[in-house]
Amino acid sequence: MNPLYLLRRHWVWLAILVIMLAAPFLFYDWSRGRHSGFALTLMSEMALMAVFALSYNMLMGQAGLLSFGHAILFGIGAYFTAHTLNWVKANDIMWLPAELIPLAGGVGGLCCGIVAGYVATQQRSTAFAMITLGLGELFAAAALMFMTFFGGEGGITTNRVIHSSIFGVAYSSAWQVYCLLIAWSMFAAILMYLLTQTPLGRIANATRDNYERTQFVGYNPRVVRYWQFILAGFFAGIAGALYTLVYEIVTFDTLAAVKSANALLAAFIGGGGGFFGPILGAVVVVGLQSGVSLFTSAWLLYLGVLFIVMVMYAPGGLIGIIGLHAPIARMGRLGELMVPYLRALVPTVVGGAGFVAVVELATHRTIGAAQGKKLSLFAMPVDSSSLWPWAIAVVLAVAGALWLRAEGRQFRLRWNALIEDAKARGIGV
Amino acid sequence: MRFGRTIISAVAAGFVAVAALAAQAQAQPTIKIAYTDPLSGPFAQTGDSNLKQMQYVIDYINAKGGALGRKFELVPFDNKSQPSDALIALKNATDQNMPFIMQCSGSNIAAALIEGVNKHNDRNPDNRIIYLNCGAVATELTNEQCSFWHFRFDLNVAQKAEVMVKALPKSTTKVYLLNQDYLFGQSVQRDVKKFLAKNRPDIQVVGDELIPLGKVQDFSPYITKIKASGAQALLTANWGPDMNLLIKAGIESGIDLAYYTFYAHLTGGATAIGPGGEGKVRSVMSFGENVAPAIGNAEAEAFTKGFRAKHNFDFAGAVYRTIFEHVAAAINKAGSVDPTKIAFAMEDQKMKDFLGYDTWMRKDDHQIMSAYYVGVFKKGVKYDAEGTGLGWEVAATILEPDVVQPTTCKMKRPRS
Amino acid sequence: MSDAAIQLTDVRKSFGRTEIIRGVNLTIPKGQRHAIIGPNGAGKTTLFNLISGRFPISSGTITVNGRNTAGLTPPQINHLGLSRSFQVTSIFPRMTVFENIRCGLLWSRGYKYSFWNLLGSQRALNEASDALLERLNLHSRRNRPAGLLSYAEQRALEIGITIAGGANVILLDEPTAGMSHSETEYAQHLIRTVSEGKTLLMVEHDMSVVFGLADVITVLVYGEVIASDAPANIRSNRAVQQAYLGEEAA
Amino acid sequence: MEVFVVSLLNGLVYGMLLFMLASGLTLIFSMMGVLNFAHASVYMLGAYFAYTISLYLGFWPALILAPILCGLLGAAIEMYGLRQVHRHGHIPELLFTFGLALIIEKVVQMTWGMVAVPYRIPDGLDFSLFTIYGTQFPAYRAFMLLISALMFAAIWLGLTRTRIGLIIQASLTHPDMVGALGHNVPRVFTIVFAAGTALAGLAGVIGGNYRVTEPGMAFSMGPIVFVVVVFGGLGSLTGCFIASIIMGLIQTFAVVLDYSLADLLELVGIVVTKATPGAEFLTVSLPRIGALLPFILLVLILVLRPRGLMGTRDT
Repeated sequence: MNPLYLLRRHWVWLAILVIMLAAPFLFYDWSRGRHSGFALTLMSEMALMAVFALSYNMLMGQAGLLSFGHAILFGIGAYFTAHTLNWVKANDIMWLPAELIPLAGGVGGLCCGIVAGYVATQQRSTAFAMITLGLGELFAAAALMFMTFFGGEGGITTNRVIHSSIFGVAYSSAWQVYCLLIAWSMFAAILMYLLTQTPLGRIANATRDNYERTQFVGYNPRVVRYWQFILAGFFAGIAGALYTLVYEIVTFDTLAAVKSANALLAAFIGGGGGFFGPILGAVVVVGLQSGVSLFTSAWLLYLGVLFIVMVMYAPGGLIGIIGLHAPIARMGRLGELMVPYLRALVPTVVGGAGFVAVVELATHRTIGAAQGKKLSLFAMPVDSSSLWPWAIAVVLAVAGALWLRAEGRQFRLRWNALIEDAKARGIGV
Repeated sequence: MRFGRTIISAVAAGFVAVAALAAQAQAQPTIKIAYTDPLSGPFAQTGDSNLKQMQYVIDYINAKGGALGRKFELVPFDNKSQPSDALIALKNATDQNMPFIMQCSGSNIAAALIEGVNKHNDRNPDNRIIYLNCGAVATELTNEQCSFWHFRFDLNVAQKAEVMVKALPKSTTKVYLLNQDYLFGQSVQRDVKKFLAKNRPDIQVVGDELIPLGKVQDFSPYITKIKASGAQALLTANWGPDMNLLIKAGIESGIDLAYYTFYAHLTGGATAIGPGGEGKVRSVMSFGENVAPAIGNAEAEAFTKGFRAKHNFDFAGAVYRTIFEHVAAAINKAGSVDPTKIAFAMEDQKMKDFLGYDTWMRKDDHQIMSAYYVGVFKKGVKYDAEGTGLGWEVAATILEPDVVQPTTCKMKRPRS
Repeated sequence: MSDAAIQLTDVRKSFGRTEIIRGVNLTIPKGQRHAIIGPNGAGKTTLFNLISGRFPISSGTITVNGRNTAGLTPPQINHLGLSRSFQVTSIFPRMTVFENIRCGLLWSRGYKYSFWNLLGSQRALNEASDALLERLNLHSRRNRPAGLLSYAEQRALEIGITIAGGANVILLDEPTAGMSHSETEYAQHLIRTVSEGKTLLMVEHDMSVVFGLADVITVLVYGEVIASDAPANIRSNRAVQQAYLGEEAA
Repeated sequence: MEVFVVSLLNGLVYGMLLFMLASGLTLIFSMMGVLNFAHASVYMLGAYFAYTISLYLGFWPALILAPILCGLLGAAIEMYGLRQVHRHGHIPELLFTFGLALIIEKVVQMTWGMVAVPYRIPDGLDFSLFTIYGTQFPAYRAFMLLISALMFAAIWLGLTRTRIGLIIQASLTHPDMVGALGHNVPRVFTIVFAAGTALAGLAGVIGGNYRVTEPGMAFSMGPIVFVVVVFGGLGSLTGCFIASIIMGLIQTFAVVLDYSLADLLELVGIVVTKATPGAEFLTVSLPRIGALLPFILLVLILVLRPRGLMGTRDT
């Protein structure tokens, strides 16, 4: 195979790799000559969440199984890794290179998948979801109660610097760990991608589409679910291991409901239908949680609004939106959407600014002012107790919304015309 | 086809981020203190009320000149009760070369921060940071896990347990323990028993219960059990709903019981307990607004009154004043904002707190020794709590020498 | 005994108190094309569900290729060499047509639950899938999601999935239901070719299909077999006429 | 005996409170298949609404008005939100309600502050009804029992005696059939959702002052309600009722029965010491895990019987 062909076929992977390697340098502190620890940690979090969300999507997107307890696999993987690291460190074990430590997490997740999966995969659909909810609560509660393995509230602390690296790297700096993380998350993601191309992966799709029919082509859906759960456990465990490497502490929070919810959100916002959706989703969710929360305490509200809007207008997730453009792009007429997009963007910005301003004014009035914060919106200091900012914000929000509605209609006409055209030319939708 | 709106909604999401970016504060030569606690979600209340009080204290300290002529600036980070997010906040703080990070709520997060700070300071000797602990109380943190970079300004579980035991009246002979089933609750359980055996061998522990954290919705069965045991006092370190519901259930059933708590005086407690708790609920606290009038310290009273006037809410954050005064003094003594120098300066630093009581930052384990109080929930106090008409009257004051306990800490200090 | 593909002995099935299948005895020899007809509610589909293991039987025995199916799950019965289609189209709507067919093939090619084989490089498997698509005349739709096919195409796909695994006993539940005349003719042709050399059991309402395809016809009325014979004899069977005309005249 | 009787009463009261919350969710979940994560949030809203209304009009008007407000809100949510999402399937619906829960929580924090509000039991009900073995039984508990019993009766009559009730009942067991019979399914859905949220609101009015009205109250009640609904079985109000009572009683009695697996093993002659492998696990006593029993039961019942206790169809 010639390299050009490989590039054409696998450009997405290459693009992801390049972005992951290059992105930290956007935040590089040239004056001090060091990486931004925050940016590196945030990107590490994105990478490991992407692995976790992909693993989640092995159940949700690919096998149609909604899980509320996926974090138990993640958490157990993380604890396994922490214990392994401590064991390696305590006994100076040299035959286990630092680079292979995440495998311990994978094994942990796998074991947990074998046990928890055996119970959960007895059922499908809502019953499955509810069993995972119950298991999730039980594991989280157990993690607080049993000190020996889970270390209680303080969790298990560990040190990733174990000096058994094949490459002689200490992994003390965030950048070194980030590189290891890139390697492992790429490796895990590619493996998960390949899994979708195997008989098990396809049959998992089949049980998602039509669970009954699968039985009559010779497959036991329960076995399919079980295998899929175990394998998802392996990858969730690896994600957990990466978590341990980044933070060097594992607490019960790693297997609590919030973590499970995050995986669900990432997978859904990114889009469970395609393979790459959850990666995108993880980036967005982590960005919102750790990025936007720096600036406003109302980030949960924004997150809520984002869900509602996404669910109502883009149930296919971000990847779904991109996918909708495929037929138009194939016709080579994507350019024709440029102007409508720009026209829609203006009222979006206006309305969005209004909405954000209203929310921020309100939070500042009720919470922020008392905390002694000075409110400034869009780099302008604003007095939330006077009437004007409110009036402007409300007007912006309402006007933006109305304008957007009108513009949306126009946009839809244009869009539908293009899609019709694509259909007429026989380009699959 | 709702495609237009779809795109737009996605754009809007990105937009929030950008808009918020613009709202970032501008840099000034202040001494920045990162503060991380939950500021959103179900536990946001903790972070919110802490933040208000810290800000009030910082304004006061700054008005008096700050340290080395520089003012303090508080930079809040929301950690959503997640250790990982607290560590991200730590990275953020070190990126901006902030000399301090402060955290109050949750020993899981505190443990993560101690480890995180230790490793960071080890690996980046040119960019160190001090962790000021304003309320994570697990005993381990200044014993097995003690760190040179960690300074705790609240008493630890064992100390609080001893204070609680000392506050038990002579007439009490039967007590019941009920705690949350995790490290914190378990260590309270262990320590209270230890100090009961040591200080009050006459007291019999008639019941000893652990409950899953935040899972119990109805406490009446526990009350029934407590009643059956014949206990006179209930000793609990529960917090949040686990404490509120427990006390409510007890009061409602009308059993004759005294409640000894660690956290009833914190925000939300008074409202939840309500007038039914009159004279029954006691709390081990680092400060109460009625302390100053009780000892006739007008200046301190004015200080707390100022907060009330500003926020129309109670002030409980004397510990923040102690923290910032210690920090300011240490910076002045070190003559620089180099965290290593400040940390050395802070060791064994002795100061009077604003009430005039001694405080001592012990060198051995970086645990503060300060006066502690036991308050009883009563009508007719000078300053009521949360507008309920009832407030915390000082029932006992335990001074600094009496809270000192031995430590197992083997502190590792940096060479420079 | 051993040359019977399917044998039903006094099979009964009740839902609650209602007995739907009341003691059916039926032997279908290997290689036979066998049709079951009967008025609505006669229990034809239920009988299919019993044979294929979708529901457990209340009493009696069913053997498939000589093996008693009692206690076996549908996939296990499938592994005995029996495959079925559904009255209401049952395909994998979000997967492509090609993948639908390939799913039908996987088990019989021994892939089981393997997650170490990449399907893209299984040449024999993919070629077999493509060959079947050609036979089904669906090759032009190869990469479409199956849910977007026309109804007749979905029916053809359904048959394709059913026969893909190479089962030698095939159960088709109203394969031509809802089709136009020309589509029916094509389907009939398709069924004839794919069932060559295999045992075929089908439920069908279109009498032209039934009489065009079947070697033997069984008439089921209210859960009982009232006749089972060659098409010509069925046509002249008095009981059958009564059941049909009696019902339809009324 | 004394402990037994008191525990029985406690368990009943708690079970009935659970039932108040769960009954609305059973309606919504069974009929629409919506895993409504915002249900507990509406419960919280009910409590806050009642608090505000009772400041101006007193408790009794709040008892009527707050559930109505919640019901109207529910109707609006269904008509302008859920209905659009419905066609995308259950996971989007779930996320919709999840987003809603986040928004409601933040709005509550912004409107009423982050601290608990002093929503108190009305003076008329703040007395002890009777004393049993020295423990007072507050009148408000009796009132709660009464309200929830009335609620159960009202739902029951509504479902069996009214036309719309019969349609709803039919759709609980056979959701697909109702549309086929020519009924206006969207409207039935709206009514059910509104009724379900109104019930949650009512539970909030009653539970808010019995417990504590604070922004975290939705978060703490959320999971247990799901457990009750699924345990009871979809489509069965009776199942939901029985499940609520069972959950109430089990948790109550678990507190009283101070036994562990180690005690059980001792009966057969195995003595568990600290050195025994898994001692930490074996010595966990029943009261310690009492509050976790519902989740254990949930997992067990779903594994063995996916339709729940009295469900009419598989979960």
